[in-house]
Amino acid sequence: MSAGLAIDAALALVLPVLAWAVVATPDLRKAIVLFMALGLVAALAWARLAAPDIALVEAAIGTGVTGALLMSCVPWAESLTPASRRARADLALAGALAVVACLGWAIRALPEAGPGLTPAVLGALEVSGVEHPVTAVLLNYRSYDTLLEIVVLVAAAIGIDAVLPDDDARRRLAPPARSLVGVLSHLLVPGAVLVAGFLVWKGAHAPGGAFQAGAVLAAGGILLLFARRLRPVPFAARALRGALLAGPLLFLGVAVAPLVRGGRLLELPVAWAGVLILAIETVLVVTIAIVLLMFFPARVLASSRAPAATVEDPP
Amino acid sequence: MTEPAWVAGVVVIPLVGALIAVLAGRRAAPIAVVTAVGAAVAAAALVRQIARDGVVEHAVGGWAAPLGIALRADGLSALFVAAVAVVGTAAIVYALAHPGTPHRFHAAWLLGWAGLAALAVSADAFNLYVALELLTLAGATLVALASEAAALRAALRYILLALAGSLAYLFGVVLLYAAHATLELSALGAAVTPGPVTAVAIAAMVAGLALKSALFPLHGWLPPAYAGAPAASAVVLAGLLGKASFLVLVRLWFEVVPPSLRPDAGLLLGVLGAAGALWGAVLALRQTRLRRLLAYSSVGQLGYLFLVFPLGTGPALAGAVYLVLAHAAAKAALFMAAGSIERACGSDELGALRGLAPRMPLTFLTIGLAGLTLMGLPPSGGFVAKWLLLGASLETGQWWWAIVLVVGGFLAAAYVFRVLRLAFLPAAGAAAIARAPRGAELPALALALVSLGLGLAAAPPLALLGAGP
Amino acid sequence: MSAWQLYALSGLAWFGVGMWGLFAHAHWVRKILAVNVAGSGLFLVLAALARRATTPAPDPVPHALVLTGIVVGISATALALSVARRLAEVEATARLDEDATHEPAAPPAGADARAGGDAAPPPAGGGAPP
Amino acid sequence: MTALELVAGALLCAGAAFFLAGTVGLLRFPDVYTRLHALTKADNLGLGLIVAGLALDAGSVAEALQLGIIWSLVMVSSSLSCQLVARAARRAGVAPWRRR
Amino acid sequence: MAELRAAVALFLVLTVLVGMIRVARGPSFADRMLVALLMGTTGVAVLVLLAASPGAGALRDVALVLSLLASVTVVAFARLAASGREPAAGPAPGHPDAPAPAPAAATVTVTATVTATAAATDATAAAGADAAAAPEPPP
Repeated sequence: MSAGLAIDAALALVLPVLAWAVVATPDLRKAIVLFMALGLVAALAWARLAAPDIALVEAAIGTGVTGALLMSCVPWAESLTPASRRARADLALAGALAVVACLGWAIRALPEAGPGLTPAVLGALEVSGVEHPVTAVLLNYRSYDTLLEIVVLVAAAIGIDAVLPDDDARRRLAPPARSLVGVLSHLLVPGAVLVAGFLVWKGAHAPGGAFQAGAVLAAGGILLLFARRLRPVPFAARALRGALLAGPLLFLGVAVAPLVRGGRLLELPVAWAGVLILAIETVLVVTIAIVLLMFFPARVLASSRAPAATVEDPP
Repeated sequence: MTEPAWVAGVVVIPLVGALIAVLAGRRAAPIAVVTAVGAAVAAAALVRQIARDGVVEHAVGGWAAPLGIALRADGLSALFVAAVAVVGTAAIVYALAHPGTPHRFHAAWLLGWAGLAALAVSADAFNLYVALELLTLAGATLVALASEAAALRAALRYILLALAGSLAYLFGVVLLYAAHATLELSALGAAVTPGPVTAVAIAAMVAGLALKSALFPLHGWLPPAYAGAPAASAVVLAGLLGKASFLVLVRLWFEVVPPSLRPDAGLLLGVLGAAGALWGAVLALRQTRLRRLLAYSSVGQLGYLFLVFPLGTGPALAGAVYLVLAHAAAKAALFMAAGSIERACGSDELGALRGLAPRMPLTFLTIGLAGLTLMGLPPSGGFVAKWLLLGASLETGQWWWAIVLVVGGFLAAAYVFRVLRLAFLPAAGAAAIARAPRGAELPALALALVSLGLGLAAAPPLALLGAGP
Repeated sequence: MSAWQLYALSGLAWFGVGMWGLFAHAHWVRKILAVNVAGSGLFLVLAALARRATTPAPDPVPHALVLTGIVVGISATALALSVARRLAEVEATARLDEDATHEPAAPPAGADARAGGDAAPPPAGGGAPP
Repeated sequence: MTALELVAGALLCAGAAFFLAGTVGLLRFPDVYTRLHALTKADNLGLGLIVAGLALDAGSVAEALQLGIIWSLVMVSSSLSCQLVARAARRAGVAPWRRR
Repeated sequence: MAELRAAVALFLVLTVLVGMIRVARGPSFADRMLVALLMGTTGVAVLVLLAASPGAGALRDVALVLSLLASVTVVAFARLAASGREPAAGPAPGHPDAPAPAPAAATVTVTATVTATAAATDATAAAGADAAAAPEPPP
């Protein structure tokens, strides 16, 4: 397996160098592209570390949402006055090196082989309602973490709406027009919807689940947003907020139901565990997709280039 | 019928309320009031249950500790949840009465409320990380509701430093999990053995939480955030959200940190706390704006809380927790008063306070009563807390902390009286001021009286903390 | 030097670079990018430590923790970028108000006229525009 | 090494060669537009060959079909991306290279 | 066969790293975006190669997702980030055949772009954004 170890060595060496390149380049545009590269090399590292779930989320959220989110920063980033205090690069360097040295010393001192919680997870797998251990941990053993995490997403949605309200930006959106991105969205968006459904269904017995599916659906939505086929998320519309909150409210309903009968919070009945998890995941996909789409409010799209009506031919 | 699981109810009720408040959009106010009442009832029931049964455990999802997440409510969490309920309800009433509050305040604050409740009752290290992140986002949104550049910059600095703190805390959790394959706090406490992994993990977690709770010298982000935020946001930020990281640190310190590590690390935290207490008070004296004065006062009061680490458990812990409760009520009342003053005369410059007392009697009565807790004068709750801390420092022979407490008390008296003196001077010109709405002044007075009541009726809460006289 | 230690130390270096970037730069967007980078580095360390498990498949619990961490990270990053964008808008409007007050004489034609026709700068005082 | 594996191996190597061509083109070509050709055409074909090589000894037909889907999606997105980047460069004023 | 797959995967990872030079040298933002394209295609290839080994079938789904979403960043680049004019347009200045640099008329200052978005004027702003962004044809 020397080639395998060589790949590991190459990836392990490149990651910190790429990270340093992302952080050190003064030009934001170069930093964004390097950040995308870092995301992809990280996906390969997750693949080598036998963590397909994380590779899937890294690919879905990294290339799908984070890239577009950072691109939306380019137009206004330069005009932002820097933080007041002058940057203390040397002090930060000394501090970072000290922190890394201590943490490295601790990691080296960790015992070589630890079984971790694998036996416990696999032991209780058949009553968890799903076959894939990571989904069992996410939506049954530690589902309280996932519930709070969905609330964190809703908190981000409220914050973005509070900071970048729609008010009049919605009127300044360019009207839909035939464009290259329109063609692209025609071809890719149906695929994205299919893959999202596939990922949710697959989550029960193989890597997949609500987050990956939500991110893929959101990426399809982003394509439609830029192709002017889809209007930006109208957070003011109650129906939209209802769709956004359906996921968390259903999750809370399932969580509270056992309390009424004297059971414990989020205690899924064994017979219904699989069905309940699938139902929660399916509704959560909508919530996650809506929140990820809210990262591109009307203001961001109003400043984007209107689709060119005609193809400019060079002189 | 068995007692309903109040330890879960305390978290679920604000969560449901927050989500429905988001759904309600502009008409979130009535939802917020109903949720506040429901959560207050749940908090009262939890306090009663803890007083009767002692510690209450709740394995979420029915899974035992290493696999599932354990909720645990003891005296500390019950009292903090009760404080969140009292100050939170008053904040919502104040927000309704204070016309300048944006309508999104209610949803953001209810999410923060749920985060605080989740944090108070959780006994799982990673779950605490997610609760802290929820508080970071809710707090940043509360600051960013004001659309001035200064508030937005403060919100950005708040998010970034909170994220850095959370990552440091998470690194400690990762190391502890890698070494002991469990995330449950008491199990970690039992399994932890002094060694490089434990030392570095604890150092990372303590540093992260110290940054998040604005311990000196990492307090730079706090004053602009509290001064820039809208009035109602500043109330809940200063009163409650600022204390969350300290509570996690206390739980970590007394449940996970091995006793052999506590003396020297405790000394470091004590020294930084003492420096913060004095530095905060000195800077508060030199501020020209009321809200920044109160923000630096918060940095100072937090310094006293950190004295619990060198002083150890028993009365010192009860004193620190009591100071958290008393300070929550008092500082929230002071920020409400500051908001009313700002509303009345357009700016919170101390100069504008001249001769204001006769025209805003209730507000300055509130400032006086709440000031008692800051100064630690009897009969306020602050006095009881500082008395316990003083007793502990003398008992354990570390008399120098007592000096810090006394000097700090004098400095606090200095900046409180500075405000009151200005208000009672004869007014230079009869500046026309808009009457602060009565509804905004009553919750402030109520909270000031609560901080006073904590001093008078100290026995039951202290019994709950297991340090009753 | 087994594979997991390789990745663990690589993730640690990545985390260190991110933390350095956060405190070394003065520009807001670069700080947000640096925090994101640091978070990813920490998750690589967590996944690498999970790979130590003696069982054939790595330990699933850290994988779930990393998934939760990535979603929390992207939420915080998106909020931070939105606040930064709003700050850029508020600062740009403030800068324009200064320009507008400095040459009130002949209304400059072209872009300034359109800029001059701006809505009034966001109302002062605590409330965000309703 | 059965004949099938030999062919598959050859396809993989050919694919790798095309990827190499794409990267060399990316570095050596004078301007954006020619580099785009190197990237979207050569790499695409390289991926096609690798997918073909893997499909030959794929475990099941479904696996081979999935590989085919992946390749067709990459073809769609890279051809249209090529257009988008070229037009964006054109608008940003990147002048095409001309031999003097 | 497994050894060959791993070798080709390693080779592709190396080509990606070599491709990074374009990010450093590439004069215009579009040049740097090329690396994102390179990333997408090569990433899918490496993932598909790694997926062929036993027990790693899930990586094919990662490749599927990556192939689907690779173009989202490029679309975002075209729509959002490409409006700024390039300072030194054209091939690398050092290249012998580099034409005289196009007139560096920075027509669109970033401040104007931001105020265009913040401006609450009606439809004119959309037209305004177009007028401001349309470049004059290079010589």
